[in-house]
Parts: sequence; structure tokens; C-alpha cells
Amino acid sequence: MSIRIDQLPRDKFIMPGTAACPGCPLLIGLRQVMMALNGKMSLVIPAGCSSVIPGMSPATSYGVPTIHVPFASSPAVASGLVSAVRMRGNNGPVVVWAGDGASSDIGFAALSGAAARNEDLIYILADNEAYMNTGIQASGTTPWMAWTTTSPNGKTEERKEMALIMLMHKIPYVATASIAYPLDFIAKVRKASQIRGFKFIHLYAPCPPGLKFDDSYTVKIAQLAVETGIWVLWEYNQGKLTISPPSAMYKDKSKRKPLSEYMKLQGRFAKVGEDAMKLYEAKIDAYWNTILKLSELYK
Amino acid sequence: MRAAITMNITDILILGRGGQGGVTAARILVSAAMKEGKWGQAMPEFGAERRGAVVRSYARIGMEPVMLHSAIKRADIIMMLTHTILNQVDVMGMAKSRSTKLIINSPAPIKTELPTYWVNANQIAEDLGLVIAGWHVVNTSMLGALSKATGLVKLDSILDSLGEFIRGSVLKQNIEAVRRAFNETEIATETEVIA
Amino acid sequence: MQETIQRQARKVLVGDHAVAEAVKLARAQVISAYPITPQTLIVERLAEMVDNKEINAKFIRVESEFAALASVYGASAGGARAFTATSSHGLFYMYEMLWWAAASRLPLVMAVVTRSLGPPWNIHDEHTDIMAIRDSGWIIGMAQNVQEALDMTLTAYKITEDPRVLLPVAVGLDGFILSHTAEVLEVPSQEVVDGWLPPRDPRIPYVIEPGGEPITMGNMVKSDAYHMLLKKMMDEAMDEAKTVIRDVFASYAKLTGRNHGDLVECINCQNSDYVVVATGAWSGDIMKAISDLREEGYSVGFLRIRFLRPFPEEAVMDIASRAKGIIVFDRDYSTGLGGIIATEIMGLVPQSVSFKGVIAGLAGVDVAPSEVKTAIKDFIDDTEKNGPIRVRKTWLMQKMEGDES
Amino acid sequence: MMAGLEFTKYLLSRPAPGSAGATGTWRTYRPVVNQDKCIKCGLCWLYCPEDTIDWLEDKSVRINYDYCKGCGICAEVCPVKVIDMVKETVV
Repeated sequence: MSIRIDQLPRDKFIMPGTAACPGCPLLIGLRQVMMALNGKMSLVIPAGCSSVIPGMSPATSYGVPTIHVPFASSPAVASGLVSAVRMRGNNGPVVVWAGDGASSDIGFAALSGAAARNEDLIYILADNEAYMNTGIQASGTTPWMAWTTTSPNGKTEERKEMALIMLMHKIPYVATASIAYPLDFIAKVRKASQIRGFKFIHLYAPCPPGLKFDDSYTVKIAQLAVETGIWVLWEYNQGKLTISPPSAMYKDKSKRKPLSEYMKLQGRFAKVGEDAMKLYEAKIDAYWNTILKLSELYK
Repeated sequence: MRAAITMNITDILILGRGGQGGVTAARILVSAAMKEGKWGQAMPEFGAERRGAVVRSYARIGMEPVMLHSAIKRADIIMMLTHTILNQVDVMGMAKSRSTKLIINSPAPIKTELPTYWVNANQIAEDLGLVIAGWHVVNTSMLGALSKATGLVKLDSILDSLGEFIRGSVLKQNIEAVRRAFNETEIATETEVIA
Repeated sequence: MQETIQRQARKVLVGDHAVAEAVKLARAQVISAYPITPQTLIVERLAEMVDNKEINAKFIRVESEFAALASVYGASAGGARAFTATSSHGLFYMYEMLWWAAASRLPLVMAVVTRSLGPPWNIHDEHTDIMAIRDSGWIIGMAQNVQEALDMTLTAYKITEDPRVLLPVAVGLDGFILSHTAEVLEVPSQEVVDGWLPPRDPRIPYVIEPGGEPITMGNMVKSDAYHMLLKKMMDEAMDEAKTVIRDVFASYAKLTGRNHGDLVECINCQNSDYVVVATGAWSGDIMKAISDLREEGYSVGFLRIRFLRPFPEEAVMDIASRAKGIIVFDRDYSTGLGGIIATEIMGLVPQSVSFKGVIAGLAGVDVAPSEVKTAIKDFIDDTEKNGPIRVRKTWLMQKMEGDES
Repeated sequence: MMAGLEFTKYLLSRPAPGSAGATGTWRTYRPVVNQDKCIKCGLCWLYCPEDTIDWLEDKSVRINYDYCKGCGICAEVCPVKVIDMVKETVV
């Protein structure tokens, strides 16, 4: 089911002139979702950068039916919304587009509840790895050692592995994705839209001001995350877990780029020294090991 | 709202142990009254009910919608699902007057200051196979006793209402229990005063 | 009228089941609630109705009250007729969503089975919970008996979906005293209700649906002044709701023979020297006290508040302009101020009119008609003897059981 | 509009460019495509966060400078490096 870039719709799903920071990964990701579904969807968006990005009423930069809702509520609102539209004979995808705070922290119960009920939703966790909208505070997915305004000396705890947590909800579809690999992500969104039930996609979306890197490096950082193996693209589809093509070669540890190439471009990891870097690489190995074992388990 | 506020309302207090089905009895009673064109309400005692503890439920029956919602402190009819709680409660303190009728499930006649009607509902339950998980089902038969003792609702109205609250195979036994209790209820004493 | 009245069935239902019956009659399409005593009977009954296909609705078994309100809100945004219910702590857990739902102007109905707030844990009746949402933009009603709980829930759909209103409606019923009390009531037939309450128009006020019109609800507005304008428009809708509530209950009365009043029910409130004000299930007990006092020659009437929002300002002003004294019974309180209804009313009562607020029956404490009678009698006697008094807050306390001191 | 629904004018919004103003003014560097050397791959279009790049029928690209914020992602992802980030001058 490979997709060619020239087959993607070229409609304007995002109206230019948004309130996003230059180089914002969320708009890159959201555009890709809209391309994947050809704009035939509705969006439920909790508090976060994506509630500010569309700009000011009476205009919005989002070209699809959208409802903005309180921080913790989006999976629940979407559950009701999808129930209503299905009842009215509309089978189009209802997409929750939520950040890491909304998903891994404040809205975690609602996310877990909606997944446990296997609501017919596509839930996309657009993860910029901190509360960027309120000024870069640490969230449940902020990685270990990362600077934020509430972890000024680096976060002392591990990030929550949201995709693995969601996998254990026994939902039909769980995947990770990255804004740097649009064709992989778009294929996953399209696949998800063909499956009934709760679909969860964890999208890596690095934020220039929040992670402290140059505006032009958004895609580069996201790509390096995959190339260094710190972000693994995988897909669980109704019983089968596979490593996605862009990550496949990095099963072999020797093919991975040194983690420092990813970290040195980000101000948030400025305090990660050589020893910590070694520990970090060990953690990455452990994560890979888990995923590879799961891929054997879910064959 | 023209409703029974000052109109004649019959206040009924049902005393029993938690699990004996006093609340259901109150509801069946109200439903039976409704079938006779009357209005009413059945309230549980609002507390943490535990099996075995003394619990009350209330019913009010009137000719118009009943608007009162405060607890019934003194009643026209007191129905006791077991005689074993007689010493634990102040029966006279619950009676509206000396003509308040007391209807009691007891193995033998019991004398109180009130006109007292008794029926051996435990025996009826045993005879009819209405002992469930060690508990004698007496709430329904006591309604038969109430009908006999007070005439507040007709026996047939109670029998008609049973099916709304009791489902399955035990309905038949309950109908029989109500009939038997109606027939076997007797007044225990005239006006013998103990206090 | 006689004809339609005959079509109603008499039933014995507890308040919670009467609410569920109304939701069924309204043909709600999406129902979601989380268990909390004493609301639970509503959700259990509705879940049963959905499972038995007595009602063609989706029941969303959520993980919290917050999600319950969020999901029915989403359902309303998706064009469905929706329902939720809660009590006490559950209502407070919904708090953020309450405001969002109201300001989204989507039609919704919620039953609030009133209950006190802990600590200590207490499941018994008190109105403080529903009163605490009075600034949120919800229309708030309080039923006085099981019949009215059914009627108010059913009519709530007609009110909330009216294009002049489009504000959510909370129907209050006293925990246990109504929720768990079985009363004889009349239930209109489905056929009659269907003729009166058509299916919801999903496009009013707007619908968010996949592939639909690409509208967005809720992004920031260009100027904060627009945001303030939206608040003013909600206030105007509340004013409109006064007319709509009156009209809806009038048309419902034609259907069922029952008219409980509009924002208030006035019983001798306009031709009496003294007026008692209260809301909820103890109204009947208060009426009993008033009735006894009238027999003793006291000129006293009753203003029963049916809707706290929109606030029945005109009715209160009307009695305040002609009464010698007003006494308010609150089963709720605002800590540090007083009974909430008393507090809201007091500012409308001129200095020349005697005024007293009584806080009673908190935490489910039973209040007997005789206690109410004494409080009213004392107030009237005091005023007659000493002239107007002005007391915002008095506490009607009961003897403490087991208190040796 | 139905009576009472006037609030929807303020509560709802509809897609339109410039919801946050003329964001082209945010720019310090302007992306300039060397059309002669462009291989028409469309990657700049695909990754542009702001949707300010149109991928035209003939697969060439056109940048909407009214809204382009000048982030430089397009230049960064261009596989043949034919997008230059040119410093804006005061007009």
C-alpha cells in the first residue's frame, strides 16, 4: 500500500497565515492527516498549541469541521460525537488531535476509557514532548534528562511509552509515526480509517522553541530521531506488530547514527554528558528490545 | 397544585430488619392503592441499610397526590415484619393515636397498648417454600395481613400489584402467601394496656 | 383535554426511574453517566432500557462524570439528543465541562440528584451542589415531586432545543427524598409525546460531522469584545428562556392537564401579607406548615421557586413590592454568606419589608412541617410586634442524637 | 439566520487565510526557489507547515509570500538544495 507523493491531494486543508510558530511540526502533521483523509473528517482538539494555531474567529486555518474542547475531555467528547454521527448514518472518520499533556497526563483517564470502550475513533497523539503551549513545562512524555521550565536541570523521570500503554488496551490498531516520514504516517492514517474501533497513532513532532533548535530543523530533528533509534516507527494492526519500513534498518544497532547527532542540535539536552549519553543509548536498546520481542509475539 | 396537603392521608410505617423487603412492601402497597384510584408514596429510610439492622420504610396513601416528603414520625398503621424488634423500638412513640393499628409477624398473639393484629408469616413462608437463602420472605404476606386488619387496600389490589415487583417462579407462592396471611390474620387483644 | 389526559398511564415510580422514563419518552439518542449515589438508579435504568432495546440510543459507559458530560456534549455537537445525570461530587467533577457546554450553546439535558458534599461522607439530600452551578449558563430547575421530575425532564428538551434558548438544562431532584421515593404519577404515552416533541434538528445551532460544513467551534475570537458579546447573548437567551419556559409548560399542560407553573409556582403569594420562599421536595411539607398557619388566621402564602436560572426576578420583585415580610428556606448554603436563595432574593427586598433567611435540612436532616411552621410563626409574630427585621441567615438546627453535653 | 442563532456568527469560524494576520511580515529570510534547477519533487510543498507552497499542475512550486513565515524547512528538505534563504530587506 505504498503511496506516492504525487498522488496526494493538493487541496488547501490548512489556510496559510496561522498563529503557529515558524517551523511548527503540528501543522506539518495535521496537514498530513488531512491529506490522508482528503479532508473528509472531523477534528476534536483539546487545549494545547493546536487550539491557538488556527488563529482568530471568524476565521480559522483548519479546513475541516472542528470542535475545540477542554484539556482533559477530547476522547470523551469524540466518543459522544462519533456516536451521534454514526447514529445519523455518517461513517466518516472522527479524529482526535491531541498533545502529549492532554494524552499522557490530564486526559489520560478519558483516553483510556475511550480506548477500553473501543470507540470508533482515530486518536493522534501529536507529541512535542512538553507543554509547549504554556511555555515548555515537562509532561508525561518529556524524555529523561530533557530540560523544560519545570525540569530546569533535566527531567529525572522516564517518558511514558504511550503507544505501548495503548497496545495493552487491546484496541485494533496502534502505531507510532513521525512528521519526517509523511508517506509512512499517511499510510497509517489511511489504514486506521479503514478499521472500526479505536485507533491510536503516536506521532513524533519536535518543536523548535520547546526543544530549542533552529526553526528550519523540524524535519531534520524528527528524521534524526528515527535514524538514531530513539524514535522507533512500528505498527500493530489487529494482532500483528511490525517495524515500519523507515525504522526497519535500525533493528541493527550498528546502522543507527550516534545519539549525539540528535541531541547536540537541541538545547534541551545541553546538559547530557558522555556518561549520560551511554546510559541513554542503553535505554534505547532496551526499548528496541521490547519492540522486537513484541513483534515476535504478535506475528 | 391542588394536592393532598391537609387532606386525609394515611401514614404507614413498616419496620423490619434490613433485607426483609420493607421497601418493596411499601411500593406494592402504593401500587395497590393506585389501582383503587388513590395516590401515594413509598419512601425508604435514607440510611446505610445493613442486613439485620432495624430499618424503616414509609408509605403515605391519600385521595389526591401526596406532596409531603418529610419523614413519617407517627403513623396510622405500623407494620412489623418481625416481632423480634418489638423491644428495640418505641412503638407507642410511633403511633399517631391509641387507635393506630399494629400488624405484626409473630408465632403467637402479642399484646401491646395498640390494637394489634398478628399472623405467623414465618410459618406461611416455611409452608410455601418461601425461605430463600435462610431468610423468611414475609413482606408480601404481611400486606395480606394489613389488608385484612385495616381495609386500607383490597386483597385483590395487592394480588394485582405483586407481579410488578416479583418476577419469576416465586410469584405464585407469594400470591398464595398473601391470601393465606389475609385469612389467618387475627386481632391479638382488645384494648389491654400494658404501660 | 380530557381525551389526552385519559391516554396517560398511572404508574408507581421512584424519582430516578421517572427521570429515566422521561428520557425514554424524549427519545434521547446518546446517554452517558457515571454511577454516584443517589443518581445511580437513573443510569442503571437507562442502561437496561438501551440493552433491552426499549429505547434506540447509545449508552456510553464512561470512566468519570467529567467524561459523562464531555461525551453527551460531543453527542450534541454531532447532532444527537443527549442526556446525562449526576449528583454532588460527580457534578463538581464535571465543573469545567459545565461551563464549556453552556457557552457552546448546544442543547443538553442533565438530571442533578441533589446531595451534600463531603467530608464527612454523606449521601443525603442538600441543594448546595446544584446551586453551585448557577453561574455556568445552565438553566436550572428543581422538581417538587416525582411527577414534576418526569415532567420537568421531558419539557427540558423542548426548552433547551428552542432556537431562542439553546442553553443546557439541569433538572434537580432531591436525593432519596425524590430519587428513591416511589410515587403514583401519570406518564404520557409515547404517541402523545412524539406529537409534541419532534426529533431534534441536528443543524440547530450547528453540527460538527465528518465531511460536513468546515466550521470550527471554539477557537479564539478576533477581539475579546466579541467574547463578551457572546456572554451578553447567553444572558439574552436566559431572558428568552423565561418566555419559552412559560410557553412550554402551558403547551405541556394542554397535553397532560398538568401545569406546575412557570419559573415559580405561586400559592396565595400575591394576596398574603407574608410569603415563604423555597424550592424542591420539601415544598409540600412547607405548604403543610403554611396551610396550618392559614387555618390559625395567619396571612401567609408560598412562592415555590421552580427555576433558579433564569432567576425569577420579576416574581420576587412582585411579592417584595406588596408583602409585609418574606421568609426564605434554604436547603443549601454559601459558606461565609448564607442560604443561597435568601442571598439572591434579599437584594430585591426593600428595607421596609421584613426579611429572614433560614438554613435547614442540610446533609439530609429531616425537616418536619411543624419545625417550618414554628420558624414562620416566629418570624411573623416578631415582625408584627417589633416591625421589619432583616436577617440574612439563621440556622434551624436539630437536637443532636447521642450528644451528652 | 434563524432568530436566536446570531451568536453563531461569533462562536463559529470558517476557513480563511490570514486567521493570525499577514504572517509574511514575521519573516527574516525569504525562501527563493531556483526554478531552473528545481526537480519538481514536491517535498517542499509536502513539508511546508504553513501550506504556503503550492505544487502546481506542472509540478513546479510557487510560494505565497503573504503568509510564508520564513522558517526555512523547505530549503532544509530540498534534496537538491535549490531553495535559498535570502535576507529580507526593508521595502
